[in-house]
Amino acid sequence: MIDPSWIVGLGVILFGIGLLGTFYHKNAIVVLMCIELMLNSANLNFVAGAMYYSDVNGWVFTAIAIAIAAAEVAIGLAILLSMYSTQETISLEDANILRN
Amino acid sequence: MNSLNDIPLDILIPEVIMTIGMLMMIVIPNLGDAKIRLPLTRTHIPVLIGGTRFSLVSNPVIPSIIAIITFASASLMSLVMLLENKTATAPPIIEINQFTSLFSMIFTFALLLTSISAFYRLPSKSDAKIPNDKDTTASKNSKITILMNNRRQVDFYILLLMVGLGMCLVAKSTHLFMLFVCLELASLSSYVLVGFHKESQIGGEAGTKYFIVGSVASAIGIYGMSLLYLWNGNLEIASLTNAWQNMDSLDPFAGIGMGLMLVAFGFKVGAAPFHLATPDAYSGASSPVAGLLATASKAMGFVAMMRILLIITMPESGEEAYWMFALAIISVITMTWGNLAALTSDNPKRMLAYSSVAHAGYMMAALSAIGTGLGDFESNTLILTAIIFHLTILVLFKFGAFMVLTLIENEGSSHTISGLNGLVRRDPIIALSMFIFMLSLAGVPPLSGFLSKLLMINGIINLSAGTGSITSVAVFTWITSVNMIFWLAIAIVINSAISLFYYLRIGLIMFFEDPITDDPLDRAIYLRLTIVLCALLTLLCGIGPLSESLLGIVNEAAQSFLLVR
Amino acid sequence: MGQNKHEYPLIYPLIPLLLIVPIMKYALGMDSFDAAFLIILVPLLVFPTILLIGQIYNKNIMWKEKYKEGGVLALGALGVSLYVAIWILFDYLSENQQFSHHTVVEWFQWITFDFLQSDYTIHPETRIIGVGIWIDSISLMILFVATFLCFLICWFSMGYMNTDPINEDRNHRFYAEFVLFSMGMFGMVLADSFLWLFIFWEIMGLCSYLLIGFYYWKVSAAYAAKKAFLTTRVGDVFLMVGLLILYDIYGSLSFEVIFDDPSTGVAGALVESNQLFWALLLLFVGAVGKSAQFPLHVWLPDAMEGPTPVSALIHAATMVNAGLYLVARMVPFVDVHHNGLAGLEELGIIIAYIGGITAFMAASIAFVQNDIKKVLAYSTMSQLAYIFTGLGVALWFYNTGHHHAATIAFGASMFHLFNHAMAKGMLFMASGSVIHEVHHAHDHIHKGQNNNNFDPQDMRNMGGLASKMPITATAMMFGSMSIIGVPLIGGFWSKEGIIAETWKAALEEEPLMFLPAILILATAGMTGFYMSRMWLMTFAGEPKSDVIDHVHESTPWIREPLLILTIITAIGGFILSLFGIIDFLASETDHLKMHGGIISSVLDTLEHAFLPNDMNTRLIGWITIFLSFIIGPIMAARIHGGNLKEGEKANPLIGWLVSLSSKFGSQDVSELSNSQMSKALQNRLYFDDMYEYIISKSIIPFANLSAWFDRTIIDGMIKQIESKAVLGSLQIRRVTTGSARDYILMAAVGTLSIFILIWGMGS
Amino acid sequence: MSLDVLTIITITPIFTGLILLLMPQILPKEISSNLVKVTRNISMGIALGIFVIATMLFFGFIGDIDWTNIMQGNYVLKNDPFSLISSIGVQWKVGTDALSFPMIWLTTLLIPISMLVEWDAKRGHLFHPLLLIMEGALLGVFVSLDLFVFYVFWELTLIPMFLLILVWGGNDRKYAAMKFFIYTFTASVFMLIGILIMYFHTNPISGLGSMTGHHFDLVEMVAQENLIPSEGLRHFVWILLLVGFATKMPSVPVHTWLPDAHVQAPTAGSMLLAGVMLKMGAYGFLRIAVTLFPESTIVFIPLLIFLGMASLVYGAWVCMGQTNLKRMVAYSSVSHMGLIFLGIATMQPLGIAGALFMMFAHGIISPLLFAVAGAFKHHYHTLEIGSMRGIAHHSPYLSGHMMLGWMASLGLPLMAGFVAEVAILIAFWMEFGWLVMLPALTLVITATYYLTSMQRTIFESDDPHHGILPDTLNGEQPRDITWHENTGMFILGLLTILFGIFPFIFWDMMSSWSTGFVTETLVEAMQNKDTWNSNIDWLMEVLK
Repeated sequence: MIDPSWIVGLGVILFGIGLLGTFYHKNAIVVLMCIELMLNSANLNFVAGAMYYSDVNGWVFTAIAIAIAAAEVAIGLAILLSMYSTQETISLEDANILRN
Repeated sequence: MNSLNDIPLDILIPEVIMTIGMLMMIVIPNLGDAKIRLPLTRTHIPVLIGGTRFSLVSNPVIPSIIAIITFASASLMSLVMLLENKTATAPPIIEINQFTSLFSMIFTFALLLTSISAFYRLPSKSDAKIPNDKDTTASKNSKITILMNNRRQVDFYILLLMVGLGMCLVAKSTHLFMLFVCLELASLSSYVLVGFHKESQIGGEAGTKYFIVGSVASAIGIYGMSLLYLWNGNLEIASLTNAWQNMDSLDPFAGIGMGLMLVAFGFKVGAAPFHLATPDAYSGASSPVAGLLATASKAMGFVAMMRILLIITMPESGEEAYWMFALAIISVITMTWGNLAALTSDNPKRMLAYSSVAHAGYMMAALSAIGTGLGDFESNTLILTAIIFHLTILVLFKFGAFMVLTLIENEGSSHTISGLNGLVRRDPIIALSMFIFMLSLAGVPPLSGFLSKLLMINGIINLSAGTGSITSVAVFTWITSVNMIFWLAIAIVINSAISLFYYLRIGLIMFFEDPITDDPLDRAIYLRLTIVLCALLTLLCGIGPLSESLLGIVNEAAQSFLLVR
Repeated sequence: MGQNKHEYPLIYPLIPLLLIVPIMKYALGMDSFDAAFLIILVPLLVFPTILLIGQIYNKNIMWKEKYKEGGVLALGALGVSLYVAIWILFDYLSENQQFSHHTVVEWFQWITFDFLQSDYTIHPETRIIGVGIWIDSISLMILFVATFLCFLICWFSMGYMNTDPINEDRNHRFYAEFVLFSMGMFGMVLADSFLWLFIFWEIMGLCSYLLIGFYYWKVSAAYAAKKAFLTTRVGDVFLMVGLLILYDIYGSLSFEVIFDDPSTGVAGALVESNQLFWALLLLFVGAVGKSAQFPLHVWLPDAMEGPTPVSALIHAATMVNAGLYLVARMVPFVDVHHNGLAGLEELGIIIAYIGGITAFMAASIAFVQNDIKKVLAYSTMSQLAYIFTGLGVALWFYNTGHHHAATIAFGASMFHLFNHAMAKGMLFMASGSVIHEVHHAHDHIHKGQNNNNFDPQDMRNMGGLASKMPITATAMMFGSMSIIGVPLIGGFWSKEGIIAETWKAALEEEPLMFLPAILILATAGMTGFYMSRMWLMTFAGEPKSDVIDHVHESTPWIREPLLILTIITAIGGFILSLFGIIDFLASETDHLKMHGGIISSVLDTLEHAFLPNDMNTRLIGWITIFLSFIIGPIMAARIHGGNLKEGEKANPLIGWLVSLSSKFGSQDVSELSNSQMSKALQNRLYFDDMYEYIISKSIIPFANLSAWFDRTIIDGMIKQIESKAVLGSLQIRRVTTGSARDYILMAAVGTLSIFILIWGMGS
Repeated sequence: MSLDVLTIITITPIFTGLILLLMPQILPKEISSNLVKVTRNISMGIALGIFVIATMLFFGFIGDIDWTNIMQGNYVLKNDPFSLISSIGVQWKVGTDALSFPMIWLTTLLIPISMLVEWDAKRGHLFHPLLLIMEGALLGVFVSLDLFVFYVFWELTLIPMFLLILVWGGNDRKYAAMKFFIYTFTASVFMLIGILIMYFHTNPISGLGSMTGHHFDLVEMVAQENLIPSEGLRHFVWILLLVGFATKMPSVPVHTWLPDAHVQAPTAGSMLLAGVMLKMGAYGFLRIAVTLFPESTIVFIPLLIFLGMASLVYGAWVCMGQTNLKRMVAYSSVSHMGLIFLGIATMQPLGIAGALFMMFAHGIISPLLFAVAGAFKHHYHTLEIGSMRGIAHHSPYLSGHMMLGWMASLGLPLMAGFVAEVAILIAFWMEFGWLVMLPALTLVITATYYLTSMQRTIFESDDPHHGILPDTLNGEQPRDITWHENTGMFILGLLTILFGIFPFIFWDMMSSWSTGFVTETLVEAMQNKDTWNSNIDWLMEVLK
């Protein structure tokens, strides 16, 4: 059995990578992936908590969070697609008609 | 554990109505004469789904009518529940009291307004034709637009219903995870709504930005929540509250988790510096959606925020909440940023977005006043009343302004302020209503915006003015001895003064610039009526019996919210 | 112009007004002083009447012909005032009346208020500032002078103003303002408190402004009007502060309260002489402004821009006398015999100095004036300065306890006021007559085209008018004689007293008085010169321009006032002296009556005048007579005298005088008149230039600076806030770059700072 | 709710105004285009009716009130208060006394006159109803005894005035209107904070403030002992209130909104602005700041004197540097308003009565000034001093009114302004001695700028039969002023003189009120405050 604190530590690292990635990368898809990383780090925490507290809720939270992430990705890709169809870019840097 | 039977469905009437509405939205437009042949027979049994649609339901107006009816009845039922003081709990996830009913009413009412405006913003025409080769490009395009609008009616209103469902449940959840899930439901649907006009460049872009930033914020929030889970092992609000109060010193998991959740909700309410995507989203979205974001979505964020700040992390009376200082600073930054940025905005929607940022700042200032722990239950209730009252009437005048913009938007552009040029000459009543909305936003008496702002300043002063040294004989000794929360009141006042500039500028433009076109505005009769109704309510809620009763309701709601602890 | 003889019937409708006094006296049983309100009220009501009717019926023939554009109404109003004034005068003088030393009638309470004492209790008595009238010998005399002269000048104006085409359709304004002006003077004289004195005083200031600026289109007139108002306003402000001090001392401004016992102030407190001194000094500054004394004299010569009747009104009948009246009212404060305060000698000395300096200065400037009205203006200044000197001396005497000397000086000063007013009123009207006729003649010749800049007021264009205008010439002669102080005529009887008493003070008591004494003595001689010069330049010698041949004394309404005033000037002084006017004016007696028989009084009076017991006085008297009567006129005759043109004949008296003037030889003064001194005098000793310079270098730049400061600094700060806000707005909007990455970055930074804030504050 | 007259005169104009405003929008076009005349007649009728009511109140025909005998702290014509927002203690409570009644009368007087002066205003169907709303708002400020309602009316006056400037103003009206609104609004929100602090120190009254336990009732606040316990806070609140009131008055250095607003405002607008709106500041200051915090007032007397002097003297100097007629008149208002502070600073019944009378007198004179300036602008299309000369020829009536107004404003006796000036100066001398030279000498400056402006407008045409016409007339001959302008100015001029000769008509009630005010409110504070005298000594020290 792995000590939950390792899991939490991994979660922190993942979260950090994800967060840094969100504003480091231009490509919206990559950013989306980074967000997934962040969500997964939260999932890791839930898992760790569930293990630590032996609480079944934690697993449920994880499952639902994954569902949310899936929905998010679905919606996100759809929106990105619609942007791509009009602006022909998915770079977050270049899409700046709306500003100031 | 609880079984489904323990959840009394009659207290979830608004949600049930909305669910039914959703089902109807899916079913009714698809009713047709489709028949299914019984296998091996020649009997065709009508299944009613699919096939050539009945002429009655093939009308593209149907979804919007369903939405309007749904929201109207949900709103009405919320009101009824509110007036009946219906309270119930379904531990651990749902609780119903006046507070939740009030907010369901706010949300559903805002959504009702959204649907009414969208009825004209996304016009559906039953006589849509397919473009053929003879058409010119322009007429081809318009035909395509009409077709497209007809086709996506259902999508739009279903998304609206989902937003409504999510929001109403946010207000009712007593479980943090439940709250978050519902919040995500509302948020995700609203991302789509923002980017709904995918044929336009800005629609897609606004959707993308709002989605990306929002997702990051919710990811942060979920992460924060997971930290809380690690800390407590239970995400029920009551349990968290209990744990928080029994905590000797601030646990880093708890502290950081709460802080991160605050960020997520801060994004929802549009607090600086998490608000940056808001103006882009508002200006990219259609006006009804922007109005929805500015009122209901913000209110939802505040509900969540209040749950965290005022229920979970609120210390015993007399102690200062750990977030007080941070929130106070953020509130000042938020209101100043919002007002300053709105000052020179040429896009009315952006301007309104910034203004809603500023309003968030005011409300956060009031929240942080509760955080000082100076007040007793009474005075905390008063401040909370002010905030809830503000959120309530904000639906009237902020949405009112967006409804006026909807009218303008229909004829082309609401992206520059010149769209409002000379509105008074084209349509005096609409212009007058807009002026009333602007004045109310600015907080000019006797409009309701003034009353709410007054109540907020009131609450802050109530808490802080007593803290100054009683024995001081000079102004300066008093000033140095007063709690710093007092200066929040001054900050609000100065910010209101700055905000006058841009609110009045709208008035100026409506009254004095020459209109770009002399054509009358859209007829949009129900929208007009709604606008005028909103203006009237804005006026009536400022002073007199209506404001009195509204205040009473809000006050009870605030009490019921705070009594949870 | 034209058919003049038929104009007198116009005033027939006014005749029923004569019934007013009998009706009031017998039918209503009123006392004269109860009717005094009419003196003020009637003009006050007639003022708007004329103005309104005039404005509405302007250019109406009937209004023009029958009412002389309001002249008749004005005349009626002033007639009523005069009539009631005379009634009061008679009542006062007749012995069977209830008049005590003075009389007060309270009309209404203007304002009432309570007073918080220094122990934080309200004074039990409510203080009242009321309105009423106060009559004593001084006010009666001045009231008579004012009503009488106003009436006559109004009469004169109907000839002077209505025949000048330039005034057509504007005369109603003139008459209305004229009446209001008169009302101001009457009110001021009758006022029973210093406050109301001040109020009417200011009304006069307003009217002088309006009347001096009557020819509104003339830049010089507008300027002069403004100058007059502002200069007097400077004095008035000080006067007002003086009133405030007085009020603080006595808790009231009414004469009755103050004069009852000037040494005790409010609630029986003893008055500090120092404080009172400042109060009176400030009052005097006001008087200086109003009576055009150095250094606030600059407005008076410019005031000649108004029509001539206005000059007469301001200089003789009304405004300038106000200052004298105010100073005369100071007597009870300093009269140590009647509860006055000791220790106010400096006040008298200051007044005398101001008087002396002004007298000399004005007389010297008058030497070089060529404008007939300007000469008269400076003569007014100079003569008023005489009176001021006399009053100063009187105040000094009163304060040092020399009661008898004080009475004489005071009485003489007041009497000089009377004489001067009569003479000067007449002189101005006479000069008006001259100007008017010369102007007409010029118009007649040049058909109304004034292309050669002919100035009908310039004496260098006149000469030899004695034969053309006999009545005017005679009147002017007597007027000048009165001003000069020719023995037995008018001003002689008063001027002697002033000079003698000043010298007495200087010689016997106070060496400081020497300067005013010497100055006014010198001025006596100078008066002789410049008045003679004026008369001679105008009437004697050969005509200096072609228009003189066409001059006729034909305008109606002009001669009567001249005649009446000639008689009064010629013999009035002597007769009133016979009746002991000086004692009467000094409030020593309540009645005018001769002591003993006619012959003995005449002899007494003459002896008193020419051979007084006191050696010093006698010496001074004769020196004065010598200087003013012999030296001055002869010098003038040597320069300007000369016979009339061949064939012109004047009436015997004037003819003799003209021929006499040619007997002293002639003297060329062109060198002198080109000297620096003369230039300086012609430029009024550069006072105007200096004031102008100071104002243009101090007040106007400072005002512009203030305006700039307000616009740029105070309002600029607001604008800065605004522009800075806009700048800040643009800056802060740039943070919203449009790039979602930046938004996330900002959010992350925000998250971090939240934690820093939370834990930073927590630790 | 019983039928009380103050409520009626406040509510009627607002509602009729609103109805008249909205009527043309609702009715069909054919009817509404003919409505202008009807609208203005109705407006005028209502305004006159209210004026008649106010006058009858004054003479005692209604209510039978002895105006000179209202004790301080008592109010007449009180209504039966009923709550508007009872949960926070807002109620409709009205009443008047000798402090507010002259202002009420003045308002009811000025509204019909300003309607008359701009009888032919463009878009009259909006103009006159707006004035009616204005009237209601102004009256509301003066009658309300509930600070919340007071504040609401206080801000409500801004809106019609804002629109008046905006719609009917001059070329730079947008800037002026914005500045006016934002400037005064900003100041008054500070006042609002002051009011709220007071509000939270009120003791609960049964039936009011069910939610907060506090109330806005001014009368109760005055009656409450020791409303705010901390003296420092009292001073602070006093200063907050002062910020609001001084800006409205306006006092230097927060006066710069006034010239801009006036120059751009239509004639009727500036008449009301100068005539009544400025008085709201002084009224509020006396009614709230001084009444509730007499001790603070006494402590801050040097500040008051400084503000008053600054407004008076500096305002006059700035006046002299102006080239625009209306700007000059506007600054003269600043200058005259300074006298009010000086009058209050004396703490003498006479001084305070003088200040009250100043409010009243200035309320009659300054509309006259602005009516003249407005007519000048209207007929000669310019406001530059010196561009149009010789009005005396072209428009004798206008020049007459101008002369009268200017003279009244520079403090000529027998006109209303003089009474106030004399009263204030007497009281000022009694308290502060030689300091009075400053206001006194300012009278000369005042005279100078007024006379100079007259010299360059009425006089100096260089020709008896022509004026010097400004370029803005493009060579046309100027018209004489219209009958309605003439009548309006005439009435004002007449009243100026009437109250100059017979000031006791209103003076008596003001005087007895001030006596009561001093004895009831100030004396105790003065006794408590030894610093009163030491303050003055301190001031004297500084001046030496």
